[in-house]
Amino acid sequence: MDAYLLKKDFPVLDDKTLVYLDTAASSLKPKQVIKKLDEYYEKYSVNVHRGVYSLSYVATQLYEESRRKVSEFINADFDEIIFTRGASSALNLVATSYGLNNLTSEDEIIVSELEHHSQVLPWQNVSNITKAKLIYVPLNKEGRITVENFKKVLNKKTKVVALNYVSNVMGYVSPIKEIIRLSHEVGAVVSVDAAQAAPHMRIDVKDLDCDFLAFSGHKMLGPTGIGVMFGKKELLKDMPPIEFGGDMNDNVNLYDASWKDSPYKFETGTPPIAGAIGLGAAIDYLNNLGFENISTHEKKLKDYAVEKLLKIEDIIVYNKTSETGIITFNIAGVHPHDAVTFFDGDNICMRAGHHCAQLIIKWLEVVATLRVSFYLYNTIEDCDKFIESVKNARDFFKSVGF
Amino acid sequence: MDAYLLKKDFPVLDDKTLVYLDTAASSLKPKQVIKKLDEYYEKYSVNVHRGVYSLSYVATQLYEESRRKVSEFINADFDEIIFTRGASSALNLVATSYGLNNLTSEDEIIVSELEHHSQVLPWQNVSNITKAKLIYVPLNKEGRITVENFKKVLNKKTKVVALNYVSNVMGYVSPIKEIIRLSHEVGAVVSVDAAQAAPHMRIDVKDLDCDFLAFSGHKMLGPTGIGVMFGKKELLKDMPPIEFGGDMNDNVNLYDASWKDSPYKFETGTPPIAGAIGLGAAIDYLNNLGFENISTHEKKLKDYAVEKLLKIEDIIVYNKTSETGIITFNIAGVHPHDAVTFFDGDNICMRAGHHCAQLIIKWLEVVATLRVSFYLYNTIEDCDKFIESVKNARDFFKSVGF
Amino acid sequence: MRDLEVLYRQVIMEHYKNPRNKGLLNDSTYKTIHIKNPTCGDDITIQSKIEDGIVKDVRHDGTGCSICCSSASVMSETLIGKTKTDAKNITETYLNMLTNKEFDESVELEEAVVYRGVNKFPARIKCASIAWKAFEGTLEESE
Amino acid sequence: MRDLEVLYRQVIMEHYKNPRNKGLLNDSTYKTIHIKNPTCGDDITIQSKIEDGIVKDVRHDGTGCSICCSSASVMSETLIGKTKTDAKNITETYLNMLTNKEFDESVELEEAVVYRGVNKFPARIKCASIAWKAFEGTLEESE
Ligand SMILES: Cc1ncc(COP(=O)(O)O)c(C=O)c1O
Ligand SMILES: Cc1ncc(COP(=O)(O)O)c(C=O)c1O
Repeated sequence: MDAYLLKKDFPVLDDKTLVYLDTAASSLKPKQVIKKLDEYYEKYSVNVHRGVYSLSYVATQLYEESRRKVSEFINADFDEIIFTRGASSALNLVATSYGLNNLTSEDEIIVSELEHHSQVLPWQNVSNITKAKLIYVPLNKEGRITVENFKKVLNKKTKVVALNYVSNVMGYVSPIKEIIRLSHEVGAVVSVDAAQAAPHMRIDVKDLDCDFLAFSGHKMLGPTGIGVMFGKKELLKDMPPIEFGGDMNDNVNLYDASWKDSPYKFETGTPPIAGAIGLGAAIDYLNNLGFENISTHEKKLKDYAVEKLLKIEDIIVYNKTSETGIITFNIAGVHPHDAVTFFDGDNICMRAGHHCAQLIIKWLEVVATLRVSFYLYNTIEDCDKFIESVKNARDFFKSVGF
Repeated sequence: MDAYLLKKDFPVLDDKTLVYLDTAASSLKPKQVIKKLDEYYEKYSVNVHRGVYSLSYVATQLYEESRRKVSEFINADFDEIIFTRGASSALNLVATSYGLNNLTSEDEIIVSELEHHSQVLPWQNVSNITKAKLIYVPLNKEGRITVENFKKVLNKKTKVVALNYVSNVMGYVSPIKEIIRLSHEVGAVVSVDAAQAAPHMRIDVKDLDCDFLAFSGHKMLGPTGIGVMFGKKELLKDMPPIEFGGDMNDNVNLYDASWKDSPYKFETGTPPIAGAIGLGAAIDYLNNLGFENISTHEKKLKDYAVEKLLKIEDIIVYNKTSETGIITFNIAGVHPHDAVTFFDGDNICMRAGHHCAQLIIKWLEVVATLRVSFYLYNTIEDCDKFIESVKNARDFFKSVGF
Repeated sequence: MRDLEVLYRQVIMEHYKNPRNKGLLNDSTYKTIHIKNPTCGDDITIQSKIEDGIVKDVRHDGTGCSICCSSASVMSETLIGKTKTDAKNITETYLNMLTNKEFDESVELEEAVVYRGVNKFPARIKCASIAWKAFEGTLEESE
Repeated sequence: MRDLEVLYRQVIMEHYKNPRNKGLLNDSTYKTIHIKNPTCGDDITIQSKIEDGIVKDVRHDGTGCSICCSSASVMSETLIGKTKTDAKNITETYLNMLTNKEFDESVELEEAVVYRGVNKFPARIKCASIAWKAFEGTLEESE
């Protein structure tokens, strides 16, 4: 895998001075994906499932072919893949359809302070409504979810475990497979937030044996407006739809109606057709490179950058030991929003704030952090520019009196 | 407005033999919209609202600029526009957030058999859960919703009126403004399904005084995966979000959280950014042409085609008097799915089935119908080809023994 | 329109107009499966009665286009009297033929072979398969 | 980095390090408004006390970047002692200046004029405006 060559696939990087280090928020898109979107809009931009004419048949085939690609991508079955607006929508679907209909005040839901708001807030809502208790896994001193700590909160009352596969702030990989095994022993289902895992590592839902899993297209080279919810067939079968309307129903009468089987039961209305087709193209691109190459590359860049960062005075790195391409840090005494404007001046895109994960920011006892995240199109030169800019930023802010 | 010239804007119509008469299912997309999508993906394909760097600022400006365009498009205020996955999602949002939280078994909801499943099924669900009574406006003998019949079902118990602005099967324009006035007299709120109105006529939510209104991008030259829910500010203020997660919250604590104001309260996660930006471009395109020109053109084609159809033996037209570009019909004795394959052979795209509106199909006492719908890129030649094909189809099916 | 003409002129119209073995029985020795075609609303119910490894009877009812309804009728005629193994084999061969997959040309599909023409109309393949898929379902139920 | 340097070297750092009129009062004669910047989490509360058409006091508290926090401090110094009409006028002028709208250059913005440099950093305009927007809110409340 040659990142210098790959850069050419990403039109945003035609600006050679740009250093894009905000993939954890959204990835850039390769030409191959953009072309696929154009192809849909230029050649067969018609609706799916409904038309009996050829163009509509082609559109439907391509839409469903993407579902097949997604299913193979995570080793699921075809009808276990539900297309949603994004990971947030997918995680809400799990909580609303499964959570609201299966939990009572006797039950417990395990989450963590390491979750993105889109994983923790839907379950906070389920807890508010059903009175099931929300239980937080205590994080270890690095801010990790560990099997040891997980065991402390798991018990017979646990009905749902909702945790991340990879944290979008700390970049840690959770011991999710072991957590799932333990959860199943007490009869709990596990919903995995894989928004930061899907772009970076091979996911195998059969091997993990997870019950639900969610991710977004736009973080893995795909278009905006498309996400995926995986659910085990047996679970989906008994779950009610949460949106009602065209295409998801079977027979409609004045006062009652029946639904199609999964996945269609959960996909009402005209779906994000172009989005799904574009996601299929993104998966092709990733498969072509291979996840082993991608994650090795990211890890190399991250280790390189962390090593250099640690040598700069006044730099605080919060996740030195992380296994993925995310670095969360601060310049001592400088508010991250001040800092990020400096980096922007050097045409380096990075994130400052709470990263939609206020609980871990509070846990870190800071107001906000800076975050960079490396991906397949980043190079050692990007790292060097970044490190140089960090040094200059530190010097600048000290010089003006921070 | 010159439809011959406009055809050049639509790449799908590069196939000169193609006659696209299925706009009511989904419209074709002009180059201008596709270009705008490419521009987002090629120049600033980053996340919105979150980044403090320039690219993200540009993306956010463009995303929010589209919201402004949509608000002006229907004469709403900026913060009354919520982006959704589509009209179906928007109509579900109204029913779930407003309906489930405001209705009781004492209340009544007025709908009609002329509704698309995406308007009637969400309220069937609200009725099932809240036990509010679902009441159907009796249709007149043409299959229309009339003010007279509406008055028969409106009463002090009516809390919600959920009807279409334009029917996707009959093409009738509902007397929605008068219905809204009457509904407000008894204190009911009105949710308007404008999925078939937005592409074809000027909508003015202030003039209509409607409480909610929904439509989709893909039916009005825009991308798939984007829709709009309009709600009056005062109503949105008191409505709870139905999806929880990133970007919609204010302060997040372990066991509680607070929300942003509308519209952000209802838009969790990374939004369909490209979709919203593309919808803005579609609105520019439509504004440029002017709705008066568009609807005059459609009506002309439709009247021309109906007149010719009525002269063909064995053709049954179900909506002769409709005011818009939709014709719903059958060839006597021929199942619409058999017929549509014939038309497909002539490269004419049209729809056969129940059009996600089984109730009106049952009301018509048929198993299914054929439907053609005209739009700005259709011409008299398209009509002629269509009519010719209808004649040939009729002859063919008779000849083989139907 | 040549392809369409070939398709319709043959067996299809005859069985569409005069369906054989139509109408369901209220008989618990029959296995019943109901399938809908989500795309277009075709709706078919198939019943089969297997006794001593022989397909004793096949019944059908429903609404749909000519391809859908006729194929149910043709299927019933083709399969009644066959051994269960043969019936299974014919069904599999027929479905492979429809979807342009490799299929065993030596298997005798009888009149059902005319549906080969449907593969010129990919959007209609489902119409020609749902009756047979439903029959497959009844076989599984009887196991 | 010239633009950034110019911006920070001036008034901003001085007020960021030594904020004037900081800390809220528990006094019902003050109107209080709390605003957050949804983009970046800046969080500021402004109090104002208007008496006899005069801005008697302005208080502020919160967390945020240097631009956000300093601008609250600068604002308090600029507005205390002004008539309500002048304060309103200054606020409007300031906000127009920030967003590159036309503004009345004859209005004396005093130290607040340094925030003109923020318009080189469009993503930070909100940081420089929320304190002033909150002040506007307190004026509306006092009407
Ligand atoms: C009248 C009407 N309402 C609602 C919808 C649903 O729109 P969408 O499929 O874009 O969600 C449609 C389109 O099929 C429609 O015609
Ligand atoms: C860990 C994690 N979960 C969920 C999400 C939500 O994804 P989206 O914004 O695409 O809905 C994100 C992205 O922000 C994330 O990083």
